[in-house]
Amino acid sequence: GGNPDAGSQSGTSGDSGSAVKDTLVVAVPDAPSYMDPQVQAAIATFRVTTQMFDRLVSLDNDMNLVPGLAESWDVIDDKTTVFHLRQGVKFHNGEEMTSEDVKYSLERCIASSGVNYNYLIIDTITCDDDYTVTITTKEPFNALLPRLTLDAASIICKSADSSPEEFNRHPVGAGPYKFVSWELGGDVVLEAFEDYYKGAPAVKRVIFRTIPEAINRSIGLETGEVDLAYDLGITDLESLAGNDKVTTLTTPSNTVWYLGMNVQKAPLDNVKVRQAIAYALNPQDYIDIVFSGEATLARNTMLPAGVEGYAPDTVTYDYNVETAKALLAEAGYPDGFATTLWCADSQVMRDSAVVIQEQLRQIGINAEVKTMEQGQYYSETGKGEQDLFIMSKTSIDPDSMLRAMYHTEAFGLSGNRSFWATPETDEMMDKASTTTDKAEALELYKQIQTIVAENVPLVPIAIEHLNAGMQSNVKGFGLYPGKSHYIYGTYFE
Amino acid sequence: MADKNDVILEVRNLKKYFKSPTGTLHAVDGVNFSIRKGETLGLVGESGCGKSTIGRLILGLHQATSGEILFNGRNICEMNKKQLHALRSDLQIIFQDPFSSLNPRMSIGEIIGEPLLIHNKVHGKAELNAEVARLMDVVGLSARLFNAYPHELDGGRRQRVGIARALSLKPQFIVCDEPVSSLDVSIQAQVLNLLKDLQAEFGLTYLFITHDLSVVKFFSDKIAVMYLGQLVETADSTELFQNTLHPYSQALLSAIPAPSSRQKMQRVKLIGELQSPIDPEPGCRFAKRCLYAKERCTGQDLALRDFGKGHFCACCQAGELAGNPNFN
Amino acid sequence: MATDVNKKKKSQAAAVWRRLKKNKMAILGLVILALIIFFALFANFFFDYDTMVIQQSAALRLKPPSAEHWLGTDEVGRDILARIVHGARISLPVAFITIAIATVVGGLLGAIAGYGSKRVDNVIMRIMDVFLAIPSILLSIALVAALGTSMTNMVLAISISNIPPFARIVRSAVLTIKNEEYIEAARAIGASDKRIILKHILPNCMAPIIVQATLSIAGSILAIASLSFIGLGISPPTPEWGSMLSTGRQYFRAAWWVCAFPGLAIMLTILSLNLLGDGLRDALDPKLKN
Amino acid sequence: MYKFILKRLVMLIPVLLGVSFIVFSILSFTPGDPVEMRLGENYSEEAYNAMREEMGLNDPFLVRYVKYIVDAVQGDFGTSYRTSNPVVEELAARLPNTILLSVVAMFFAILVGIPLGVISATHQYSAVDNVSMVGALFGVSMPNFWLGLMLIVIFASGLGWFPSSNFDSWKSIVLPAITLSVNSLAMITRMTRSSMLETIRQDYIRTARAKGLKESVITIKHALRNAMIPIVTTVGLQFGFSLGGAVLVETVFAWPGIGRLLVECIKLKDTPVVVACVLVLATMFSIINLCIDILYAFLDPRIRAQYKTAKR
Amino acid sequence: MDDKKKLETAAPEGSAPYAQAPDTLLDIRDLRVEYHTDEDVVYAVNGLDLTIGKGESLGLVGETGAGKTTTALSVLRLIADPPGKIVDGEIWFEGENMLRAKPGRLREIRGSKISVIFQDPMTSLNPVYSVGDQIAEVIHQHEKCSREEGRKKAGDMLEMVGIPRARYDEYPHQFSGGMKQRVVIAMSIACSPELILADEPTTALDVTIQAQVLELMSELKEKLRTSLLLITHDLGVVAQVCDRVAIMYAGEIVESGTIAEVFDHPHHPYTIGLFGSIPSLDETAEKLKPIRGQMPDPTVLPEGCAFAPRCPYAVETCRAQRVEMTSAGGTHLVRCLAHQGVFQAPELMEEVRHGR
Ligand SMILES: Nc1ncnc2c1ncn2[C@@H]1O[C@H](COP(=O)(O)OP(=O)(O)OP(=O)(O)O)[C@@H](O)[C@H]1O
Ligand SMILES: Nc1ncnc2c1ncn2[C@@H]1O[C@H](COP(=O)(O)OP(=O)(O)OP(=O)(O)O)[C@@H](O)[C@H]1O
Ligand SMILES: [Mg+2]
Ligand SMILES: [Mg+2]
Repeated sequence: GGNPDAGSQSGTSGDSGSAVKDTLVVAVPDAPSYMDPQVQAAIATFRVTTQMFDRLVSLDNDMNLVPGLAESWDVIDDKTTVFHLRQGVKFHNGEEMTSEDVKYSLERCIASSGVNYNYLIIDTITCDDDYTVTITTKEPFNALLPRLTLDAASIICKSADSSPEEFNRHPVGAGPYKFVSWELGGDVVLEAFEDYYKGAPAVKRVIFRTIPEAINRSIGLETGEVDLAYDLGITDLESLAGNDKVTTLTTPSNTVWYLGMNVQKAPLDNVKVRQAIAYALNPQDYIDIVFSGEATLARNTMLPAGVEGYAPDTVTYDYNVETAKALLAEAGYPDGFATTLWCADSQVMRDSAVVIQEQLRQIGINAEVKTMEQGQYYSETGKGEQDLFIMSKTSIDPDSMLRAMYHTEAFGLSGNRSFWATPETDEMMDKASTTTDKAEALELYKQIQTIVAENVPLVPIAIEHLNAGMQSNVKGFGLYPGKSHYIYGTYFE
Repeated sequence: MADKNDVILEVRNLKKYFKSPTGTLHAVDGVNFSIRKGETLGLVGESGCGKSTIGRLILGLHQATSGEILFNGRNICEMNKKQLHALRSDLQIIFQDPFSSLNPRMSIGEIIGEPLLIHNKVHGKAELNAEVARLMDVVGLSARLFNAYPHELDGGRRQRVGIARALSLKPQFIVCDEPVSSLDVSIQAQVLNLLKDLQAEFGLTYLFITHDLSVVKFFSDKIAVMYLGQLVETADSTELFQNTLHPYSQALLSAIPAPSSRQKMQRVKLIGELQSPIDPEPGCRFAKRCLYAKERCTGQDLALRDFGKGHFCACCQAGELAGNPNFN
Repeated sequence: MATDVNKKKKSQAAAVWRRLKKNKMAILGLVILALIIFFALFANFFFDYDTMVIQQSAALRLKPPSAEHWLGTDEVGRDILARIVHGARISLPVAFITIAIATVVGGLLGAIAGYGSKRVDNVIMRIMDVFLAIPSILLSIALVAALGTSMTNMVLAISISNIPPFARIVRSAVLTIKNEEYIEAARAIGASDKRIILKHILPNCMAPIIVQATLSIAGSILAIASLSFIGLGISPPTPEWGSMLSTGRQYFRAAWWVCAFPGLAIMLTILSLNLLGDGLRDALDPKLKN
Repeated sequence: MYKFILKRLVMLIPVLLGVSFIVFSILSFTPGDPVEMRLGENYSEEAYNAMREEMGLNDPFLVRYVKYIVDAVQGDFGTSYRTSNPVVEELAARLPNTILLSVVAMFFAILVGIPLGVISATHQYSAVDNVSMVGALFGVSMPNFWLGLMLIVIFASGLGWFPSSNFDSWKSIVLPAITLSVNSLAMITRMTRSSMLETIRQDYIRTARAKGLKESVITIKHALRNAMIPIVTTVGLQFGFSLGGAVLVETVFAWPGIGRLLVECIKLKDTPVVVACVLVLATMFSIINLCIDILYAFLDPRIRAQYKTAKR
Repeated sequence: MDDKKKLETAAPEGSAPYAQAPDTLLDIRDLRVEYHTDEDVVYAVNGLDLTIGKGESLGLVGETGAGKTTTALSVLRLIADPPGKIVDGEIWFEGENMLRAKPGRLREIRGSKISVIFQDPMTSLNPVYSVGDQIAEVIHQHEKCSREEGRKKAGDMLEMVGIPRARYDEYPHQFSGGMKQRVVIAMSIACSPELILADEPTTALDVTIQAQVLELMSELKEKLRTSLLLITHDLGVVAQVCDRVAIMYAGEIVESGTIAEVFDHPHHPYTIGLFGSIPSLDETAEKLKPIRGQMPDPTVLPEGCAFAPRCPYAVETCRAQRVEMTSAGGTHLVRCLAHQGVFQAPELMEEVRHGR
């Protein structure tokens, strides 16, 4: 994908003299594990690959659906969509993109166990001619387009994929930047693709550099050794604000933090207990402490504010220790109880755990924090071993979010780690995703949000903000709520 | 030889070999001697010739490679643990270095009393303390040292502690492994006098190991001269000094500087230095350093030959050399 | 010395203490350590756990040192001094326990290797060699990461990585002492092997063991902090110095006190143990002293 | 001598087998599953099974271990569970960085530590001695990750003299190397001092002085050379520690070395990488120890003689 | 620093309390050395006077801790400081006060004019350099010569002490104790010194080797005509090698004279006790006559005569006042009140008259 209107900007101000830098050093917190976007859904990888691969359709930084490699598309029926590909699009190796590449890429994506969970709904992909592709889904499905904007749906060059290892080492896409080198654990170097169909990028060279410590990324910005840094420490943002050589950006993301409760385990199977917990949480304090105030209240829904169907405050649990205690007593736990609170070993999770643990302590719930490695955490919580757990979920469409959180079919690893679902809500969700009537869908989503808020299998707490800092001479960069920001469109002043 | 009944210790063809990275070390290589009750045998020789090893073998601290050690007619080499344990009451040792032979973490009273405890010779603490006090008195240690630690004592007193420990079990036989060589002359004299007194009082038998010939002459009834794991000459001490037969004994005797303004040293020259005891060649071990060495000295091992009056010598030329102007 | 007997009778321990007392640095170490232990023991008396150590307050976030909060507050508004004082209740016992385990197990292995037959020695020491070939911190990390982060696992991991050095030291001490003449003297009076080990060998290799133990406690504290620092520590909200540092480091630039003081606490503790260890080494082995 | 070296290298084999076995078992018999780690947040049962089969995790432990060793002997250390890259490549990308960091740090520690220790010893109780001993004490007691943070704040953030993380110029190694070297530097200084103090009390130093030699000659030619053995031992040990300590320092300074990789991989149960990493570290450590032993022989003819007799 | 003036004004020939040969080489006067340890002050040498003539060999005899080594080390100012301190005294060597010599000058003298042989040959050679090089080192230090010349000369020295030149490149550990001691001797004579300080050169050696080394030293002394200060606690060694002897007790000389004077008629009760302690090879005595008691604690020396507490003849006066050396005829000096006639000790006089 790419910023649809960035091309013109780069065209006008990209080459204003030889003094202007043309290498952009980007500091990222995690090293990518792959250069192939279809192995693993890992943000570290996507942050690089999104510069190299375009998708059929994209979302711009304001979450609007814009054409990508597909110039246009026709929705034939509730299961079939026809995409008209852009002609003359070149891959980095000079080959022209055809429908074969698209079919190949999407099938490859569906075959990849690490990323295919969003695409299993797709039934067939057919090449009608060189520039037309038809996609049919197994069931009626109205969220296909947003799914195709994800990085896993990147279009790769079929002929370059002789083997997964080879492709991982020499990825070839049709994005604005082409791959130059990748030092394991170190720099990834990309180079401008002059034949990019939206026009050559202004910045000729991009270096992604892994700097795990937030503080080091800030210092790198101050000392001028990086041009752009993602995910700065929030306290550092404040001090960087006073530095006129550095500018910072923040924007709400599509990532919602929540406190999950495994309803299969006592006493969390008791809705009163869950509600008590919801009342006991003080989200504002949570935000103040964990995000230094830099986050948005989730307002009892898992949908991020920018996403369709967002229905805040259908049911409210305003922070109230007394109500919480009363509910607990009603549920038969006047003195509280002991439980465990699981989290993965990341800064935000650990901080969240500490804060929530403390807030729960106020109503007598004694939660022992169990920290584990991320991978292990996801798999263990998928098995339903946990009691309380802290997690976040990013989504760009209501279906993927609500289905993953509340649908029976998503129990466990697929996302529903609270193991709460009712046939009623399941049906409502299925209906909402298949109807072509947008109003109906929105109404269904609102109802679902009300029901789940009443049952509180999880308490949405905060919508995370994204941030980045850059040298003041870096212009044109915007934050993409899905976290894998586009470099295309960025230029030096 | 002496009346068999009198003999308290007899060593027969005793051998002790050690394995070393470069070969087999013949520390003791076929030694024969016997000691009568109440007698002192002085064992002299250069450093590393195997004197201490003999002492340890007698105590059963080393396992002999071959040979017999008969103590009151019983072979120590074939004793089991229990018998050895019982033997300790009759057989004791005093070590050369009074500094390293006392456990620095134990008080004097504990050190002297330890054997009594181990062998259950006393009952109750009071009896133990009384016995220790008695022993301390015997060796001339003042009673207030009971709770002192070895490092607070000087060499002479420490050696007295070692002697008291050896005496505690009332042994018949004591191996004295250079008990005075690390002491100053005046202290040395005190300790030697003490050992002599104790012998007179308790009828002790000593194997007295030393490298100091003047001490050995003063102290011993009989002397055995050792060279590289073998005995080269044994005799009564006066006999040995008057009628030295072996060139090595001769050299040893002549090497003692006399503390007198009139008597100048007439040293018998030795060639080179002490040889390695590792894989020695057969024949006279001393031949390489001997002024009188002849062809016949090498090739075959030599046994001690009787020269009368209890005088034995292992030199194949013994007796013939008397005429040599350099000899005596 | 001959005239010493006129002076007061002294046991070995008293002599060591007397020498140690002369060493100003060692006493400084001892005093610091005693203070740390004192505050750790009576931590609840000074700072209530529930209200001061784990109670959070968004309003008090990252306040610099002041009269109320001598060392400032951390990212969730808890008093850093209180947490440091309570943190000692984790670091010290864990360190002491790990070293106790390592001393006993390592000491036993070392003693067996040193006193036993050549073959036993060989088997034990070759196994120790394998462990020694892995940098100890890595071994701890691997064990904790693999077993999961908990106090027990941490104790286990650090103990295991401390065993080989102890075994080595005790073994070499036993080997030297085994050849001392007083051991031979003990055998000559008929002492059993058990008596020789317990009464003669062990008391005499206490010096290197004590020194190694003191210095290893320091190492162990550092290891605990290191593990916590890379996120393998004790679970929150338990105050632990290393994890305080680790969580604090992202606020470090804006609020230096969140990292500076826990780090100083670690350093001070290790420093005191090092001072004491050095002093003990000198006091236990007068030879080493000039 | 060659025979000695050869013998030591042969002895390395059981040690490395032991090391690999330990690490392999730690990773195999503890909770956590590399497949889950790799699949991330959402995956299906089939995907899981397929990947497990693909990664060869369905074999019994011993079979996997033996397979790994057989392959490793042939130079194939497998592919990373995490990235599917050949382990050899993963290591090749980071190992030089760690070696560079450790070597620079040790070099610094040696170059500063030994002279400082010598001066302290020859000027016992002087101001230099006191200052360097107090400094060394702090150096020994300082957690290096904390020191790293301090240095970053002072020299990178505050003064801006040096970068705080991995960059290309020589400047970027300054802070991490200093951080990593501080403990070693302190240990080496202390060891040099005490070893020198011990040596300068030896009789042969008195002999040298009685010959009328200059103090500097006595110190360097006669004392230092004899004091070197424990110093060299310390240097060797410290090299080992610095390889371990690199884990933390690399984390603090974002140094793309083997230490950081290792921690990551242990957490992710990336067994091939971890085992290879630890093997490499253990080999390096053992080889350093061997070098130290060889150095002993150069320093001391008595040890040289021992090696020669051991040859027979 | 009031002793500074004293040191400067004192003339080399000064007013020693005893007659002094005109060809004195070394003259030690009123030497006092202390060791300041953590706990105590050890008074190692307390007002020691000693002279050695050119070509003369003097034996210095005394028990452990008497201060013999300290005295020898003081001559070349080799006392380790701390803890040792030369607190008072003068050491005149060829008209120069060694205690005031500049470091550079001191280094010139060390090894070339005065050399030392230490007690323990096992430890006094540097284990990491070849023996030849260690000998050559002292030659290069004091004489201008090329590498080859130095090497040749060092080889000569080795041969002189009876070690084949071929062993030049071997290391100390390859040598036996006696050979090492010979190397040390070779080193000490390499620059033809005027005075050799030999500190118990044979104590660590076996009897036969000891005899070889002593013989070698006597030979060299004859050949090179150097003076020798031979420190030992073995009266036999002194008798065999030295011209004169000085008996030392608790940091001071208690008796000195020619071998004949002292050995035939020892005057001082300590000397008499010393002779009584050694078993004689000639006569078979049933018992030895040891001195009772031990050396005094050097940190708290007795007030008066240091030997008084152990002396069978001592009277109150002995414990009260410091005793000076007085002549006992010829060059024989003794430090004893009984011999000064302060009190009557008929048994002592009997012993002395009887002699040995
Ligand atoms: N336990 C042992 N293992 C190996 N070799 C030994 C052992 N004990 C003694 N030896 C060797 O046996 C030889 C004789 O040693 P021993 O101690 O008996 O000599 P010694 O005559 O007592 O010498 P010294 O006068 O030095 O005490 C020496 O070469 C010594 O190195
Ligand atoms: N470095 C030192 N520190 C403290 N005391 C010392 C030191 N060196 C010697 N002394 C003490 O000084 C006194 C004289 O020692 P010195 O070595 O001169 O005696 P010595 O006559 O040479 O004895 P030995 O026969 O044992 O060699 C002794 O009491 C000794 O303990
Ligand atoms: Mg012996
Ligand atoms: Mg001396």
